[in-house]
Amino acid sequence: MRTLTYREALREGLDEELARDSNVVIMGEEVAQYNGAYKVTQGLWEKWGDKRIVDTPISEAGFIGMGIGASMLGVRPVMELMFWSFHSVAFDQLVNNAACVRYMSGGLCNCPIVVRGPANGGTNVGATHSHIPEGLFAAFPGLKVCSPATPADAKGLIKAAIRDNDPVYFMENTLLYGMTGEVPDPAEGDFVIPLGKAEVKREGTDISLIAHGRSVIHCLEAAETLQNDHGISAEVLDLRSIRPLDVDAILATVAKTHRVVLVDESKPFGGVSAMVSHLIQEHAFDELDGPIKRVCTIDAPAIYSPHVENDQLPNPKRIVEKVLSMI
Amino acid sequence: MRTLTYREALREGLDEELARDSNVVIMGEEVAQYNGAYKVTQGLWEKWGDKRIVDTPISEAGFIGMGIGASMLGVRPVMELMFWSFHSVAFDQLVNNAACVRYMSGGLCNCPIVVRGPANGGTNVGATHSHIPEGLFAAFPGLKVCSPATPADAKGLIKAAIRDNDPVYFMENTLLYGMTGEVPDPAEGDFVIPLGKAEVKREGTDISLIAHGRSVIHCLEAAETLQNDHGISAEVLDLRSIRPLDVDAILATVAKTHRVVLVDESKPFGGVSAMVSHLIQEHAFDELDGPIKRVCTIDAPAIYSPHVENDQLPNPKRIVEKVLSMI
Amino acid sequence: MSALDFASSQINHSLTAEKKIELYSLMVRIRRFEQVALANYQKPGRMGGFLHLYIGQESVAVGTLSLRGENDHNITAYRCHAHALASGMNMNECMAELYGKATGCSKGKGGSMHFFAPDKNYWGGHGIVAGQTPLGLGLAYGVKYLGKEGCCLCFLGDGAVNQGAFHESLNIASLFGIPVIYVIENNGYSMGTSQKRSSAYTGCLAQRAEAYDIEWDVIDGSDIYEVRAKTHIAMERARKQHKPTVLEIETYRYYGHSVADANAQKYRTPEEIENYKKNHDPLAVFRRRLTEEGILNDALADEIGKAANAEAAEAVKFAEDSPPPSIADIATDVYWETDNNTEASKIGHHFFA
Amino acid sequence: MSALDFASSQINHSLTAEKKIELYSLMVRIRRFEQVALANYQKPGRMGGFLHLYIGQESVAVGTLSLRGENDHNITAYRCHAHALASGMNMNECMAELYGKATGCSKGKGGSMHFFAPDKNYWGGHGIVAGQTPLGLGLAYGVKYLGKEGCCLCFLGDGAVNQGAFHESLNIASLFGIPVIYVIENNGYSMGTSQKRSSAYTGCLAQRAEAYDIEWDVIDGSDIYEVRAKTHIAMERARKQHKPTVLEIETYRYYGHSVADANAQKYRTPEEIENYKKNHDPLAVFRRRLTEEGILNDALADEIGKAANAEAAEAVKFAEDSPPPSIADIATDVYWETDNNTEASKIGHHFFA
Ligand SMILES: Cc1ncc(C[n+]2csc(CCOP(=O)(O)OP(=O)(O)O)c2C)c(N)n1
Ligand SMILES: Cc1ncc(C[n+]2csc(CCOP(=O)(O)OP(=O)(O)O)c2C)c(N)n1
Ligand SMILES: [Mg+2]
Ligand SMILES: [Mg+2]
Repeated sequence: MRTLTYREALREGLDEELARDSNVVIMGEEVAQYNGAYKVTQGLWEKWGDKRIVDTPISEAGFIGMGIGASMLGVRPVMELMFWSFHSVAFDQLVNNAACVRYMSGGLCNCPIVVRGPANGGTNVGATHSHIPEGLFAAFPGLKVCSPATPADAKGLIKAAIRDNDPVYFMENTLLYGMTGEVPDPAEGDFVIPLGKAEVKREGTDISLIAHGRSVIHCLEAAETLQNDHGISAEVLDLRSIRPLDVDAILATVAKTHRVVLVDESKPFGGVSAMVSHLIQEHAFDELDGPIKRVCTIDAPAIYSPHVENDQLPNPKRIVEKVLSMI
Repeated sequence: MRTLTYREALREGLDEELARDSNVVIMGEEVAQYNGAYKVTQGLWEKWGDKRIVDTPISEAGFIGMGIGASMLGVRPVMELMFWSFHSVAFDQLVNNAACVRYMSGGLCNCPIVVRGPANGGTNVGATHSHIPEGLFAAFPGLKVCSPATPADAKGLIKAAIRDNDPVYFMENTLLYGMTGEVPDPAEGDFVIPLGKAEVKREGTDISLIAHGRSVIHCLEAAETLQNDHGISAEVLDLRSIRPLDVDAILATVAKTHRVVLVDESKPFGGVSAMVSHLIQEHAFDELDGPIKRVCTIDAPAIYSPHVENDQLPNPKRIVEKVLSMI
Repeated sequence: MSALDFASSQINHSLTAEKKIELYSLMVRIRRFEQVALANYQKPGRMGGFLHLYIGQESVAVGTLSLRGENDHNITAYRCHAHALASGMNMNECMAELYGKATGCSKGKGGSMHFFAPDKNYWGGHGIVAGQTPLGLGLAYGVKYLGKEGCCLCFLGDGAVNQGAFHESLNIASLFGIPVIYVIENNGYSMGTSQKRSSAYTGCLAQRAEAYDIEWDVIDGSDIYEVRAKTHIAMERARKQHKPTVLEIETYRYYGHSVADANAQKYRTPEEIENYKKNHDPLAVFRRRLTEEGILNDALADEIGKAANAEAAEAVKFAEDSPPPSIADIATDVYWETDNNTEASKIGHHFFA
Repeated sequence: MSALDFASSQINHSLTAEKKIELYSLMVRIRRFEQVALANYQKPGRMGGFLHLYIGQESVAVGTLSLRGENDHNITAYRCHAHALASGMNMNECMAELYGKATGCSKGKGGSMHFFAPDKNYWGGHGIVAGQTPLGLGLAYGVKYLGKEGCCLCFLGDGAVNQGAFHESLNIASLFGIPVIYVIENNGYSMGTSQKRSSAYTGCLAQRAEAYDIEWDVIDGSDIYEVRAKTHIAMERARKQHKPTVLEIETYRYYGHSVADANAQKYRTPEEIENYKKNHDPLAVFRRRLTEEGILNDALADEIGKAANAEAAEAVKFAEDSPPPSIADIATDVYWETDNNTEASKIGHHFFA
C-alpha cells in the first residue's frame, strides 16, 4: 500500500470532501494564502479558490461563531484552530453555541461543523500553547471529539467528521504531522473510519495499554520494549474517538488482560483517562486483577525547557516503568 | 449559636476581609449599586464606597483579566461572575493568565485573585446558564477550586480564599443562598476554614456518599431516608475543596464503609467524581467491596422545563435508588 | 414632524391600510402575550427561570422584521418573545415553551430565552450576552455563501456592545463584506447599569461602527415608520452590496430586566418610566398615528386588543393542557445523529451515566 | 524634516549626549542579542519552540521604555526580547531562558515568549494574541488603586487588535479612567496576513480608539525621537489625568513571523524588506542622526557594536554552561503556597499523578 504522512492524509481527506460537497468550506488563520501554519491545507487555496478556503483575522470567537451560524444554515465549515490551545478565546462559541443550540431549540437547529487543529505538548511552546483538551470538550454533551494517531485514521476520521451532522472537534498533533503510514488508495474506494470505533493497534495478553493520539505511538514503542526486554505481552488499544467512545472495545481488552494502564497526555486531574478508569472499574470490576494505573503529564503547566519537556509528558520509558511497577 | 443564611455568611466573610485588608476590592457586574444580582454583596457598596466595590460593564474577559493584572501588583481582587457559567467568555484569562503566569515566569509573578459566583443547575435557566465547572477548572494546575455547601463553610472558605496567595475559584449555588445554618459569632474570633479539608457531615458505616456543594445536602437527605426506611447507615463526606483535595479523608471513609457512591452535579463524562473514582480505585482497590457508582446529571445540556429539571439533576431519590441497587 | 417624513418614505408609503393594521395588531399581540405570560409567571408552579419582558420595545422587532423577505434571517438574545411572534410564530408554541411543555417551540428545553423557528428564518433566542452576534454573522455569511440575496438582522442590547465577540464580528463583517445588520436595541440599561455607566463612546453606541468602516444610523424606536425606513436602507445595503450596518434604536423597557429584577424601580426614577409610557410608547404612538391617518378608530383598536387577549388566553389553555417532557426526553435533541437513529449513531457510546 | 521637530521636543531636547548614546547602544544590544540567538537557534539541540525576532522594530521598545519612571509598568506579547532588555534585564538571564536553563529569567519554564522581570516593572512576555491586554489594564488599574502616579505601557501587534479582549479593555480603560497606554506595534503583518487583509478600519488602527472616546496618535517608528515625543505625551496624560491612549507605531520586522516562518519571503516582496532596511531601519536612522548631531562617530559605533557582540557571546557561554531544570523542577512554581511551604500548602493534595 502507498504511504502518506499524517499531514498529507489529512489534506487528502479534506480535498476529497471539498470535491464531494460544495458546501464544505475551510476557514482559519493562514489556511489559504499561507498554506496553513502547519501546512495541512497546502495547495488547497490554489486549487479551490477564495470561496472555499478562507483566511480569517485573529478573532477565534468571531470566526468560529460565524462558522457555527453558517452551519445552522447548511454550510459545512471546517474550521482550523492554528493550535487547539486557542480554544480558550472561543470557548463560549465552542461549548455553548455549538454544543447547546440543538438542545435549546428542541432539535430544530443543527450544527454540522468541524473544528480541527493540533492539540499536543512536546514542541517546547510553553504553557499557553500546549493544552490537551480532549477530555475538556468530551465532557459537553452535544459535542463529539476524536484524535487520530496514524495517517490512515487521520484521513478516515476527518472524512467521517465532515459528514457527521453534529459538531466534531478533531484533535491532531504537530509531532505526528510528519509521520508516515499506509493509507488506502482513493482508487480503492471511499475510505471513511466511523467515529466511535476504537482499534487494537497491537494484540497482547498480559496488560492493556489504552490511549489516544500520540500516546498510542508511545504505547506501541513501550509494548515492544516490554516484549523484548521483559517478556510482557501488552495489548495496545487506540481509542481514536473520545466521544462517541467505544466502551465495548475497552471492556473487551480489560476482560482479556485484567490489568490496565491508561496513557493520556492530559494533566492528571480529570482528562479522558479518569473517565475511562471510572468506566472500567464500574463495568469490569471483577475483571481487574489490580488497580488501574495511569501515565499522564506531570501535573504542572507545560514547561518550555526542551531539556525536560519530554519527561513531563507520557513517554515510552515512563510507560514501561509504570507497567513494571505493577507486574 | 446564631444562624445566618449562606448569602449572609458569604457577605460577612467578604465584609471582614474588606476591613482586614485595604487591598481587597470586589468587582463584577451589578455588585455595587444594584447590591448584586443575587444580593450577596448587598450593602457593601454603601459601606465601602466606589473604590472598594466596583461595578463593571458586561466584559468578563476584560474585567477578569484586569483583576488578574491588578493582583500581580498586589491588589487582592474578589471578582464576581454573575453566574459561573459566564466563564466561557473569559476562559482564556481564567485558564491561561491566572493559572499559568506564575509558572511561565518561573515563580516571579503571583496571582492572589478570587473569582466567585453561583455554579449550579436547578433554577430552570437553561443550558447556557447551568454549567458545573468545578472539575473543568480543577484540571488546571495553578488553580484552586472550592465549593461550600453550608453557611459556615461559605464564610470560612471565602475568607481562606481571599487570604490565599494563589487564584481560587469559588463556586456557590443560587439554591443555597437562602439556606440557613449556624455560623460562629465574629466575637469568638476569626473564623477561617482552610482549603483542602473535607468534612464528614454525617457518620455512617455501610456506605460512603461523597459529594460537594448542593449535592451534599441531597446526600444528607438521602442518608436520612436510607437510615429510616432501609436501615442503611450512610456516611456523608463533603469535599468542600476540590483542589487542593482531601484525598486522605476520601480514603478514610472508603476504608470504613467499603462501598462508595459519588454524587456530582456535573455531567457524567469527567467531572470531579470521575477523578475521585480513579483516586479511590487506585489507592484503595482492596478496600472496595464493589464498583464505585456515581449519581450525576443526566447526560444532556441542562433542560429548561421546571417539570423535569430536578430529575435531570442528582436528587435524594436518585441517590437512594443508586444505593439500594448496590446493597 | 420628522415622523411624517418617515411615514412618507417609500417603504412606508407603499403600505396598505390593511398592512398597517397588521403591524399595529402584531405589536398589540406581543404586548398581550407578555402581559398574560407575566400574570401566569407570578402564579406559582407554572413557569420557571427567567422572564425577560419586551414590553415598551415592540416597535423594534415588529418594525424591523416586517421588512423580512424569503432570504432574510434573524437572531436575538434572551429578550426574544417579540422576535419570535414577529417572525410568525404562534402564541401557543411560545406560551407552551414558557410553561416548559413538550408542545413548546423548543419542546420545553429552551424556555423563555430560547424560542426558535428556523423554518421561519428565526434562529433564537440566546442567553450569553452577545454570544449570538457571531452566529448572526454566520447566518449572513451563509446567505451569501449559498448565493441568496438576503441578509441577517442580529439584535443585541446596549450592554452587549462591550463583549469582545461583538467587536470581532464587526471587523469580520466589514472585512468580508457580510450582509449582517446589527440592531442595538438601546433601552438605556443593562440590568441596573445605565448606558453611561457601561459604555465609553463618542457620539453614540452605533458610531463605534466607524472604527470598522461600517455604516451606522440611530433610530427613534417609538416611531415604527422611522424604524422601518432606516432599517430598510440597511437591509438593501446588505442584500445588494453585501455590506453590514450597525443600527441603534432608542427604546425603553417598562418592567425590570427580568421579572426577578427587584430593583427595577430603583435605578430608574418612576418619572422616567412614566414619561416613556406617556410620550413614547410605540403602541400608543402608532395608534395615534393610524387614527390620524383615518385607518384606526377606537372600536377597531378595542377589537384588536380583545382578539389578542383571547389569543393569549387560548395559548395559556393550550400550554396548561399540554404534557410536560418526559424524563426520557431529557436526553433527546442532543445529537442529530442519535435523534435520527443513523448508522453513525449506533457506533460507540454517545451518552454516559 | 518633521524629524528635527521631534528631536527638539522637550523630552528629547533634554537628553544628554550620554543618554542618547545609551539609547543607541540599547538598540544595538537588542539587535545583537537576537542575531546571536538566531545563530544558536539554528544549531540543533540548543533551543526549542518559537523564536519571534524583533529585529527592525528596536526603536519602539527602546523609545517608549526609555520614558519609564519608578511607577510605570510594561507588558507585551510573545515578541518580547526587546522589551525585556529595554526594561533593564541582562542578556545572560535572557539567553539562558532561550536555552531552557534553570538560570533563565523564568527558570527555563517560559522560553522565548515568556521573559519576565516584575522587579523591573516588566510583566512579560505572553503567548495568546491580545491576552495580555486586560493584564495591562489591570496593572494600570493597580497603579491607580495603590495611589501611585504612574502608568502601564501595554504592547500588542497589528493583528492583535481584532481580539475581543482588547476591545473590552479599551472600553473599561476609558470608562474607569485607567492610566494604560496601548502601543500597537504595527509591523504590517500578522504572520502572513497583511494589515489590510486582517483589519477593517477608518483612517488607521489607532483611530478605532475614537469608538471609546480615547485619545490616539500615529508614530513613525523609524524615528526614536518621534516615538519618545509622542509616547511621552500619552504617558503624562495617563499619569496626571488617568486617561488611556492608543498609539500606533509604524514599524517593520525583517525576519519571518517566527524563525519557523518558511514563507517570510512570500507574502512580502524582497523589495519591501530591502526598502525598509535601507531607508527606515531605526538603528541606521538614529546612527545617522547622532552622527549629524556630532555625538556619534564610526569608531564609537564600532565599539558599541563590538561590546554588544561580546556581551551576547558571553551570554551564550553563560547559557551553555548553565544547568537545565531538573525533573523535580517541573512541579515547582505552580502555586505560591506550595513553593513557600506555608501551612496552607500542607492541607490536602495540590498535585495529582
Ligand atoms: C456573558 C454574559 N454576562 C452576563 C450575563 C447576565 N446578563 C444577562 S442580560 C444582562 C444585561 C444585558 O443588557 P443589554 O445588553 O442592554 O440588554 P437588555 O437586557 O437591556 O435587553 C446581563 C448582565 C449574561 N447572560 N452573559
Ligand atoms: C488567540 C491566538 N490566536 C492565534 C495565535 C497564533 N499567532 C501567534 S502570533 C500571530 C500573529 C500576530 O500578529 P501581530 O499581532 O501583528 O503581532 P506580530 O507577530 O506582528 O508582532 C498569530 C496568529 C495566538 N498565539 N493566539
Ligand atoms: Mg439594555
Ligand atoms: Mg504584526
